Amino acid sequence: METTAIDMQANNEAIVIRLAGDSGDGVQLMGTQFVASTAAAGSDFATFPDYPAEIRAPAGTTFGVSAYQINLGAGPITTAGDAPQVLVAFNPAALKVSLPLIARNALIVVNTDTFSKRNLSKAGYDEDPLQSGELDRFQVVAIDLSRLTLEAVSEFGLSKSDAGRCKNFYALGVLLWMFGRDLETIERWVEQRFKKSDLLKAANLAALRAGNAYGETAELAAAVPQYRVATATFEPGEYRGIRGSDALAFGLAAAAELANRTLMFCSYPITPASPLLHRLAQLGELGVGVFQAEDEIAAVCAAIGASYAGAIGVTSSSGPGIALKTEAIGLAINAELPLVIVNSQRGGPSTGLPTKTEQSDLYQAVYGRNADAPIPVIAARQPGDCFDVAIEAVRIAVRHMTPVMLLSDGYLANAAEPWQMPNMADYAPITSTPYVRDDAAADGASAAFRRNPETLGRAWIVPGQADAMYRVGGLEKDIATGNISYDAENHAQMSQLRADKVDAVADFIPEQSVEVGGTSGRLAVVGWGSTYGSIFQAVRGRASRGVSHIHIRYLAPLPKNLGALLAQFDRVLIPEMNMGQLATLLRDKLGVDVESLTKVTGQPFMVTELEAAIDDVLAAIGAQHVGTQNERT
Amino acid sequence: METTAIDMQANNEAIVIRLAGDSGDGVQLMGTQFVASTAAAGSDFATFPDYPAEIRAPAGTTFGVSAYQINLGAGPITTAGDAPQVLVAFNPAALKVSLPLIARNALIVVNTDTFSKRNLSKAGYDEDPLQSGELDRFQVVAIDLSRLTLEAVSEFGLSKSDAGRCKNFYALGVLLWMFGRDLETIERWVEQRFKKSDLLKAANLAALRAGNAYGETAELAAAVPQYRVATATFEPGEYRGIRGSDALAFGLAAAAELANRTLMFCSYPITPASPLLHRLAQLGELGVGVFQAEDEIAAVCAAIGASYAGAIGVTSSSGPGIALKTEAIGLAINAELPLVIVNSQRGGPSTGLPTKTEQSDLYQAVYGRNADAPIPVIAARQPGDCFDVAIEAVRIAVRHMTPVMLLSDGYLANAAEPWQMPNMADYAPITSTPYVRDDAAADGASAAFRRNPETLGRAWIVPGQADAMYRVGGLEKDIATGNISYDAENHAQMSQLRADKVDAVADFIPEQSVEVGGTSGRLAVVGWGSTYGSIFQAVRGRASRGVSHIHIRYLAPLPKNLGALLAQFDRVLIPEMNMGQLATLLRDKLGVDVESLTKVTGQPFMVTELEAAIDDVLAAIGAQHVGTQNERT
Amino acid sequence: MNAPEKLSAKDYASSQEVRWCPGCGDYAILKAVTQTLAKIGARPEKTVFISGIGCASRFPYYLETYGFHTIHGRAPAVATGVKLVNPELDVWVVTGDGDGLSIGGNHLLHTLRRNVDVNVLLFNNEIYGLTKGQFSPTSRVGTRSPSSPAGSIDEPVSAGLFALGAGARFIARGIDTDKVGLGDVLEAAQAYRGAAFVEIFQNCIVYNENVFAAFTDKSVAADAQVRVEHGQPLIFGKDRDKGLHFNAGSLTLEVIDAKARPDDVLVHDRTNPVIAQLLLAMQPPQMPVALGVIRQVAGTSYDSAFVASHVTQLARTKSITDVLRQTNTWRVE
Amino acid sequence: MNAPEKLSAKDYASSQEVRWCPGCGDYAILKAVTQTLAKIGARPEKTVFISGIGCASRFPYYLETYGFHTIHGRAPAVATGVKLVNPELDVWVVTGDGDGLSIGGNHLLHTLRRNVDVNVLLFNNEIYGLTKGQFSPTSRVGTRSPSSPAGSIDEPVSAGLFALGAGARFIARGIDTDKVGLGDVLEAAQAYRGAAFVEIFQNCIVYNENVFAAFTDKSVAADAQVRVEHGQPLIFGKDRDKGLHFNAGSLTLEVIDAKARPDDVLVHDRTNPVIAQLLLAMQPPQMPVALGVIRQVAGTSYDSAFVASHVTQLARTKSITDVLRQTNTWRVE
Ligand SMILES: Cc1ncc(C[n+]2csc(CCOP(=O)(O)OP(=O)(O)O)c2C)c(N)n1
Ligand SMILES: Cc1ncc(C[n+]2csc(CCOP(=O)(O)OP(=O)(O)O)c2C)c(N)n1
Ligand code: SF4
Ligand code: SF4
Ligand SMILES: [Mg+2]
Ligand SMILES: [Mg+2]
Repeated sequence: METTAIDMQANNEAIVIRLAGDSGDGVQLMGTQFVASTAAAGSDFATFPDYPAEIRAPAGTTFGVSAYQINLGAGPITTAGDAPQVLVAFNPAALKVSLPLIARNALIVVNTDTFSKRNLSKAGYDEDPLQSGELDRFQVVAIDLSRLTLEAVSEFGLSKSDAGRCKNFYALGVLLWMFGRDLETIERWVEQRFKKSDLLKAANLAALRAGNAYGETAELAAAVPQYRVATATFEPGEYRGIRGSDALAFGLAAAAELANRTLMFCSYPITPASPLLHRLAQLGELGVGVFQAEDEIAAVCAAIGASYAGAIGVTSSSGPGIALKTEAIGLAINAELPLVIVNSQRGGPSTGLPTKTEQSDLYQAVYGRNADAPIPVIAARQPGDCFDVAIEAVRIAVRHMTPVMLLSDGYLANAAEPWQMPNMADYAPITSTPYVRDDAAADGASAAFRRNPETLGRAWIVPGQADAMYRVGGLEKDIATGNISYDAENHAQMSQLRADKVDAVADFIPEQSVEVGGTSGRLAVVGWGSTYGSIFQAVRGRASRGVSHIHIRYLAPLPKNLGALLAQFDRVLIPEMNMGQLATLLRDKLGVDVESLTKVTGQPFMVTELEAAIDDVLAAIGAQHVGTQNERT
Repeated sequence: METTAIDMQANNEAIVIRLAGDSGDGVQLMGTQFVASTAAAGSDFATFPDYPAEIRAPAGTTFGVSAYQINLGAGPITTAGDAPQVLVAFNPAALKVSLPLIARNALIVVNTDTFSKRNLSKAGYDEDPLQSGELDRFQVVAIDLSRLTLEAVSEFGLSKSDAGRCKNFYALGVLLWMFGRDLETIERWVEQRFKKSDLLKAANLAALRAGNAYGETAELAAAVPQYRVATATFEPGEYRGIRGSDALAFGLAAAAELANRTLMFCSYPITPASPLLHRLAQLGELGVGVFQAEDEIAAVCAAIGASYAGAIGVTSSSGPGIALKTEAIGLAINAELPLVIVNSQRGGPSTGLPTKTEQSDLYQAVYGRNADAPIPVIAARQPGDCFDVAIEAVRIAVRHMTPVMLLSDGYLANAAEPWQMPNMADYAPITSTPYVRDDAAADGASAAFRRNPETLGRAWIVPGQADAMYRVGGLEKDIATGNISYDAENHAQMSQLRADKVDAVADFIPEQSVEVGGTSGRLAVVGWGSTYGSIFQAVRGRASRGVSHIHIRYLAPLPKNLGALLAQFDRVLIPEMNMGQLATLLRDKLGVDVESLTKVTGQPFMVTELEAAIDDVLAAIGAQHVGTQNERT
Repeated sequence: MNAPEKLSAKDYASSQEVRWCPGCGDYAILKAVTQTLAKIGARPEKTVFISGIGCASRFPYYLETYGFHTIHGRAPAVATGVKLVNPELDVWVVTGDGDGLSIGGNHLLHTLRRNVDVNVLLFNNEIYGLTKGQFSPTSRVGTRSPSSPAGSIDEPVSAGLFALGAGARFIARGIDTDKVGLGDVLEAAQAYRGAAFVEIFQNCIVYNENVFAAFTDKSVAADAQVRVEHGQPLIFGKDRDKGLHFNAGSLTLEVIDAKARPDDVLVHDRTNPVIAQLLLAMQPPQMPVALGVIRQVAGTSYDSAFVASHVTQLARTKSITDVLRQTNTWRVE
Repeated sequence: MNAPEKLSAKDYASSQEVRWCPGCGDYAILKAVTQTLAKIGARPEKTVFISGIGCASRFPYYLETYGFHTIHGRAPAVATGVKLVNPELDVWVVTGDGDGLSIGGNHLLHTLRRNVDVNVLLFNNEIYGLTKGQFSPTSRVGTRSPSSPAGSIDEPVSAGLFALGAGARFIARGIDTDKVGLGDVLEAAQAYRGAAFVEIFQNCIVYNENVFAAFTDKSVAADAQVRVEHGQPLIFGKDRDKGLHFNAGSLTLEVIDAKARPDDVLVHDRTNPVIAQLLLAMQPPQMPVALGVIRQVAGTSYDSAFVASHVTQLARTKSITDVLRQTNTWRVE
């Protein structure tokens, strides 16, 4: 097979790259380093790792493929991209699983050394695809990556396996050349990372440089264009890359700082919620306590105990674990205690698809408890946004003395993007209803049930406070004293209070804004959560045709103006990674007529899928009417 | 105080009686015996016991009052009645808690012997209400019940406490006289009940007869009218009285008989679900196994295991316990196993009001699981109806191989009514998709995942079956083999299958009918569950004014014609004992505009409350339009 | 500040009307607890009673301390959360045989093995009281109840042996109406740093009356109970003439004549797990029931270890602003 | 009907590709299980493997028997339901240290105390494998993991002592790669009527490699393991020169020179709870680790008692039509 040169566009607004290999190939590391260089080069980016479902599948199998996808270019980049234009495949299995995903005329870099008979058959290839013509429509750059790497590091006398492990840096060197990047950022990182082993440091640097040099040589330069990727115009400021679960962890810690209380995070491991646990376990210096409980029920109950004792109690899980917590959430509602429940959603039902993303726990969040048990629900939309949403969740919980459900998902948990550092001075302190002891009252108990008439949050009195001892629990309680009450009228009042409290949140949240497009028009594309990026991209080009993107952060209660806003559009389309749950919510709460666009494959929406769906709707309603233009991008 | 004679109507279409006393006063027994005589006399009836929340509160306290309410007369009697016209109060506490409930001019029979200073103060009376004039607007019949009973049984030489315990029979004797009943039914029962103790038999009979004679004497006859209560026109047939939880137990056992399988009932005690457990524990001869598990999770899991092994697996609880079961229900969905989950709803959230009724777990039933996890939901409306609904639940579960949620509530669990014996020949056998082994298939596993294209139910293959071994679990499974599948397209197909399966149920259930009134009109009053009786009564008198009563048994999926039916009405009013949950469901599924009438006091609706609400709506929409009349009562 | 005034038992009673059945053993336990609180001079505002659901679990409402009546079986988990945040609080968990050993068995297990510094009072009445009398995991085989009309078939769990298997370091037992014995046990439990597990035999007069009569009845108590004391021979009986002897051949306990063979009487060692196992397994009528502190071994309490395991002992020593910058950052001008 | 043909170990393997990490101890256990099934001539259609969630719990997918991969921690409860309906089935529960002792501790407790006739295989790798390596309830204090970067502080639970405290009547132990020893234990467990609890030390090569090396490593095994056999002296060591001696003074076990003091070596009695407790508590390096059937006492299995406790042994002897009439009825003409 010959490397076929295909004309490629050398100036790119944005480009999508996918790195794929065995778990042992160091693909994730290669990806994050390429991103570091991307950040240094001033492009916007979004990334998403695609881990295998198995812990460590046998080498060479398709189910053992680990991948990393990067979308980079001029901003705003809001998704990890649809169809990669560049694929780096470390072995036949990686090629096999990636081919259906990549662009028609993508450039494929393959490590030919791995295309042995054994590996081909492990990947399920009867014929060598490098020979069979199957790749003809792509531009293939075949590199003897393993051999070249071994040569490049031979002088260091590493064991064969250690030497082989440098091949991700060799490949990275090639990739950096393709994108015209200098090696400096990466070199600094390698020096830092391997500072304990001069040998490994030298070998990896050598591999990196050799790969880069390989690109420079005639061998490659003839066949492959060097990509020039546009840089983004960021707001001035200080930036870092951030992964959704890290932003969530930092946000929770920041909220505790704003409230000047300990953050007590009580959890039980579960995919894809565990990264949040792992990150918070490293934040002790921020006054974060982490308790790994025996199960999800114990986790939520310990968090409730922590809140009862005056800390910010937070618990986290994904769908099946949240299901187990629902009984205890009712207790926090009844006891009027702050509590944040983070749900990193995954594919379901039941154990479902733990490593795949989905946004199908909205029903559970809004309606999923016994009895009338409303709680506020808010959702994060992008990795960096997780930070603010976490602060908001804690703020609502403390202000209104209520459990709050925060929805994230498997995509957000692992996706990363550049993020402007927050200025903590911009955030108001987080406070609760103050303690006032009415000396006239017969006992101290009633002090705990004085409520702020606007927030309906009660005073957060904690054990240790003298003269305000109170008793509280899961039985219906007297509205003024917290004592058990079987009184019919009291129950009606308390039920109303619980409903009003959640409604009261709407008085404190911003009105619903429009992300892209006008405040009226032909079609509102309404989303929530991690579909933000794809919807944003899809609508961006269509704002002039009367299409707007509205993205809901506050799902319960909904922003007060949302109904009126949606009424300004002829049609409402709701793309969701579930069977239509937000659609239910909007019909219920606003009585609006909506159309659902559902995707339940465990995969995020592609921008092109959304574009097609929007175009279909536009075609159906005809091309006449165009609403007010009020672009906000 | 003097007994004041008030003119009372001596001929009653229906009359409501309330018996109230200490837990030790035998009020419940007296009530059931009065009902037995009512049945024998040919009146329709409905009863509801009102137990104290405490197990055994101190004697004489208001929170220790146990009551029993009976509504009897010409049919259809569908509720235990609003305001009792006759009250029998065994002590001051019973009087105190009952007064706010009874009709303006009710007749009150009090046991004056208990009106001691001590008892009055325990009940919170500063003054003796028999003296204070507080009862002037009622007709009071003051009887020295304790003393008279002691006298009546003195000849038997019982201990004072044993003798005192006969006073419920003395009071029953009085009551039977007031209603012109002969003593025969009760005498037979006493003989049967006390067949092991001649002494107790004789004493209770003596008390009963003495009470009856007391009525006959001038002492009472002058002051009190004898009530003549209308008899009902029942369909010819064999009848018995039935309590909701008993009907549910019998229905489940009947369903197992129709399916010719063992019923395996796995539960954990909780109020008000326990009576179902207790009753089923007595039905061993019907092939019913009862397993009391260590908690609700174990209970539902054992039921799933039982279904997996070929029995009808049933689990039961109330709201908080159902919350704990939700994760496992997802497993049954994924594994496509039949399972019936009975929820006897109670006041909430959290532990809430365990002994009070509410219908606030509809959200939980329909939406309350992680992920897209739809299941059929059906609700019982009246005590006897529980029998048929139980059979329906099992039928749907087995036909479609799905978990089914059956909603009952605290009111239904304890309420009783006359019930025509079912003819089991009228019920079709319950069958599942048959096992077909395709010898061409590579392994037997796929036999388990052959689905009936109409029901989408898979073959219910159970361990022990040779050559059809299959593996299944909570991970997403291959649509054809049940093996683990991470495939995107397969997940989309399975998600659709799960949705379609629940939708398919709609092809097998009857169309929505109208209970009272026409199929179009000014106002549809739409209910579900145990509000049936009150809505029925309230609408009955208003059918001619364009009001209809529609009562939904199948809540998920809704009957196919429901949307079209509701569209025939100008307005839709939804009375619910919650904050508006069916309203959500109808807005979601049908996009209809509805009004909620909510009551969250732990008490059923009064007929008068509903009448007033309906009249308000009628007044609001004006008196012009009257829909097609098509009375069905 | 003034020295806190000395409170009497009455001062620890809340204004709530106590609503157990007349004659219920819970009343006596409530009294023993308030007396113990008074005796040790507990500060009401530093004292927290946390319970699950059941008759026993109504306990917190009746005390003028902080009280949290949580959900069925979960009190140990809630209590753990409280202690993590404030190890200074004196936290008591009140639970029943159903609450603590049926639905809540897992949390009890983990709270005991972690050695969280709480005092767990398990009111064992061998029945589900609040839900009207179904058999519980401690009910004896053959217990007839609404859910086991033909008699229960489940082999009961022994609360004490379960706790031992869970790794509990403090295990004690008392009887509801045994004021002195129960008081001593409560005091010892409160003084112990770590998870103190106390099983209290409690008479449910309505659903399981006299189920413990075989060893609690006055007429038999002396011969059917052995009150253990660390370092003392295990002697009991009206005339203190009975002793527990360890038969090294069969590795079992036997009752011997303590007066005839005083040297053969086993001396209680609350740190020895074999003794704990043997004592906890004893059942009437063959053997006396062991009461008092059966096991007590020192250990690190979880809450103190928890605080210590956090780099800054849960103090906020850095700001989020700093921590966010502990990575590659770049400036856009 | 024909006599069922004899199946080989291979016949019990399903067509599913096994997907544990290369080198995982689970492979060896899978092999031991299929070999045991072949040896005992298990009928695949009468054999059911039920698991929770975790690496261990993928087990059922790899066997050509009935298999149910349920939810995290609940396999014992599902298995109980299966046995209630069909006590004839040979039901195996496969669980991990997280699945069985963390979230699932309560169900394990109750399944053991009820003595449900299932064979519970608990793969103990002292880590949460599937969720990528957090410490588990059997992890030793100080285990560094993503959720315990400074080392875990939780005192671990001993699977064996927990089972003993739960009232388990059959407790055994094996090592993943110890084909013979594990095979024997599996066979004994399968033969036992009642709940057979088997702890298998399993090496998680990715997250907890060699955590059991102190007693499983070939170089130390003979001196660090004692294979117990009912009625046989507890002797071990490369030269079978070490013996376990029960010190009746301190009530503890000691290692003595078995050759010098053969009569002082304790003879294993699998019915004695003291011996079980002592053996299960032994930890390396001071003491050898006990392997084999440590406890076995006969008892009624729950499922048979369950059937027997139902008046008609779960047979339908009456029709609903009759039963509905066992009360006051009346006719309306
Ligand atoms: C989740 C849940 N399941 C079941 C119940 C019902 N319930 C309340 S208390 C109880 C058992 C009480 O028994 P125990 O703990 O022994 O306490 P006792 O009443 O005997 O003191 C049960 C089953 C509940 N409240 N919540
Ligand atoms: C309800 C629920 N909580 C948490 C999880 C995540 N989870 C899956 S397996 C597992 C622990 C596995 O540990 P173990 O049982 O020791 O098995 P191993 O993987 O080590 O074999 C956890 C926490 C889950 N699937 N479901
Ligand atoms: S039911 Fe039993 S335990 Fe409960 S309050 Fe009454 S006597 Fe006490
Ligand atoms: S993570 Fe550990 S236990 Fe799980 S498969 Fe890999 S080696 Fe085995
Ligand atoms: Mg109890
Ligand atoms: Mg493990």
